[in-house]
Amino acid sequence: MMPAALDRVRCSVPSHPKYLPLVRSVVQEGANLSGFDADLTQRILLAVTEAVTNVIRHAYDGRDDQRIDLDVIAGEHELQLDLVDYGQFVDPKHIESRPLDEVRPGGIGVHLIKSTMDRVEYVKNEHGGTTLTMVKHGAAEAAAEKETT
Amino acid sequence: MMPAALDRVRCSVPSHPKYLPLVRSVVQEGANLSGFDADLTQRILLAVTEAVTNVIRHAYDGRDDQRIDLDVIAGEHELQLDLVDYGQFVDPKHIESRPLDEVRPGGIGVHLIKSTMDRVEYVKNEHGGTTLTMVKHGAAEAAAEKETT
Amino acid sequence: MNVTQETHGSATLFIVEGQVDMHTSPELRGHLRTALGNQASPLVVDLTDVAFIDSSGLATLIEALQAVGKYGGKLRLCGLSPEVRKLFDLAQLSTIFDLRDTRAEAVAD
Amino acid sequence: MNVTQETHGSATLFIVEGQVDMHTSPELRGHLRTALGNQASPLVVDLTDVAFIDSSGLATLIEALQAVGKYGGKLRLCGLSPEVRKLFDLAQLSTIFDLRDTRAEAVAD
Ligand SMILES: Nc1ncnc2c1ncn2[C@@H]1O[C@H](COP(=O)(O)OP(=O)(O)O)[C@@H](O)[C@H]1O
Ligand SMILES: Nc1ncnc2c1ncn2[C@@H]1O[C@H](COP(=O)(O)OP(=O)(O)O)[C@@H](O)[C@H]1O
Repeated sequence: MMPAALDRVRCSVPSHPKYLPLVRSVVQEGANLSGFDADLTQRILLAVTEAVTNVIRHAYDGRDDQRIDLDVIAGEHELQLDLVDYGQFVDPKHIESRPLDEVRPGGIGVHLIKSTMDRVEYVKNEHGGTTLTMVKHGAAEAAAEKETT
Repeated sequence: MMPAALDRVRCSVPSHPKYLPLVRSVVQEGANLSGFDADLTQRILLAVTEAVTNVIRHAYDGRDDQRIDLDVIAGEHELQLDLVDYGQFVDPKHIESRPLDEVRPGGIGVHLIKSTMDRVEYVKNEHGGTTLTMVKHGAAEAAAEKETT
Repeated sequence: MNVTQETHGSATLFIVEGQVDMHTSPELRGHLRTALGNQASPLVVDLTDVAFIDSSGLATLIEALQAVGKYGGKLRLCGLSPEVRKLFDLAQLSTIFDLRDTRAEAVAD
Repeated sequence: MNVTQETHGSATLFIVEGQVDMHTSPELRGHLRTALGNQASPLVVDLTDVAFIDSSGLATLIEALQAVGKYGGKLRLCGLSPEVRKLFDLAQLSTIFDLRDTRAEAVAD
């Protein structure tokens, strides 16, 4: 028998937008496990939706049959989401939204991700694609952090 | 760039019962994608819960840190669920519920799985554990099948 | 899952909300055990707000039924949604349990 | 997502329900385009029953706002839940759009 310990939820979905509700459901359950309230959870669902949408659009150029991996690590007061693609890597300094005062359709996804999550990190992974790590602290932990700083 | 095509949802969760709602959420979204109605979906959620519970109890003897894989293949009017464990394999002919008229707590999970799903198959997998394949046809397809037979 | 306990006349009522599965049924069992230890009767479980229940939930209810039987008490269930009722049918438990339509009926003497 | 279209006096009302994202916003865009092609005004989008909306949903609404601007028409939104309202704030769109509290107010001349 192989040892098969696992400490997180791993999910892979095809890069078709029809899987976005499923991705949100997984993240919602992760946020529940971490004890996040409905408000915070809703914000995280927005961030992960923007992130997956960007993978489909930019890493996979709209191809809908490619693999997207999502790891959900539901800590006690912290949720970490690792989003892995096997597509085109772009220098993280080019991953940036438009200025918000220049109103036009699109171009605000990255802004929504960064304004929601406490840590946002794009790195090149071993598959040649991008791993986006997003971390959100729970209300309790965020408050404790503020107190000690 | 590696080709990374994917045609299904793959999920891995630790064998802790706290992940049961997450598993149900994934399957619920799969059932939505296959166009299943609320009644059928509820039955499928019951079957997958019983199946995962059995993996935790019988394949992993209650250990809660082991890996359980679930593949969800959401066809147009058919949902296939492949449940993979890395635990103890048991001859499928010993996987059977108690007689229903002998009322006692427990011992009806396999009955609920089999009375819900159209195909239920336990086979030994390459990891030495069990792969349980469960298929449910949608109402439309089930009706069409009846007509042609 | 959330369990609330209330007293209605001689009845001890448990209102169960949410999902009952292997993860949460031990907590439901704990609530019931305390009342069973006190030989409460009738014991009423309201399932109206149960969104999901599996065989571990049923097992918990069967245990309670057998326990009240030992001291001659009564267990009643109410608020079964069509899906929950279907599960009781599948498990051939609909005739074993005392199923009531409404909570008022279930807590009455 | 589900979109229902109604006429209220001179107003063309779209009631949007469910989840608006990259998968469903093209359908919302399609509904709006037909009305925009007819130079309808005011165009009202009721978001009361929107459970989720992302930046692709916002993009669709910005497109509609720019399109009505071209023919001197009006676009109004109503029924923003606190979460949806928060998204409009984050995107700095709350002052760009004509946001109304109630549907009645939004469809009035
Ligand atoms: N996962 C990604 N891979 C490659 N480039 C990305 C990725 N995410 C975002 N980008 C780049 O960052 C830009 C800004 O993204 P965003 O704010 O979401 O707006 P939009 O996607 O609508 O252009 C994109 O136009 C794209 O060039
Ligand atoms: N995944 C599994 N691996 C090994 N044995 C199993 C598995 N699922 C079920 N079994 C066997 O089948 C029996 C009947 O299962 P079930 O009807 O779910 O009742 P229970 O699990 O309450 O005993 C179990 O007691 C066990 O011996």
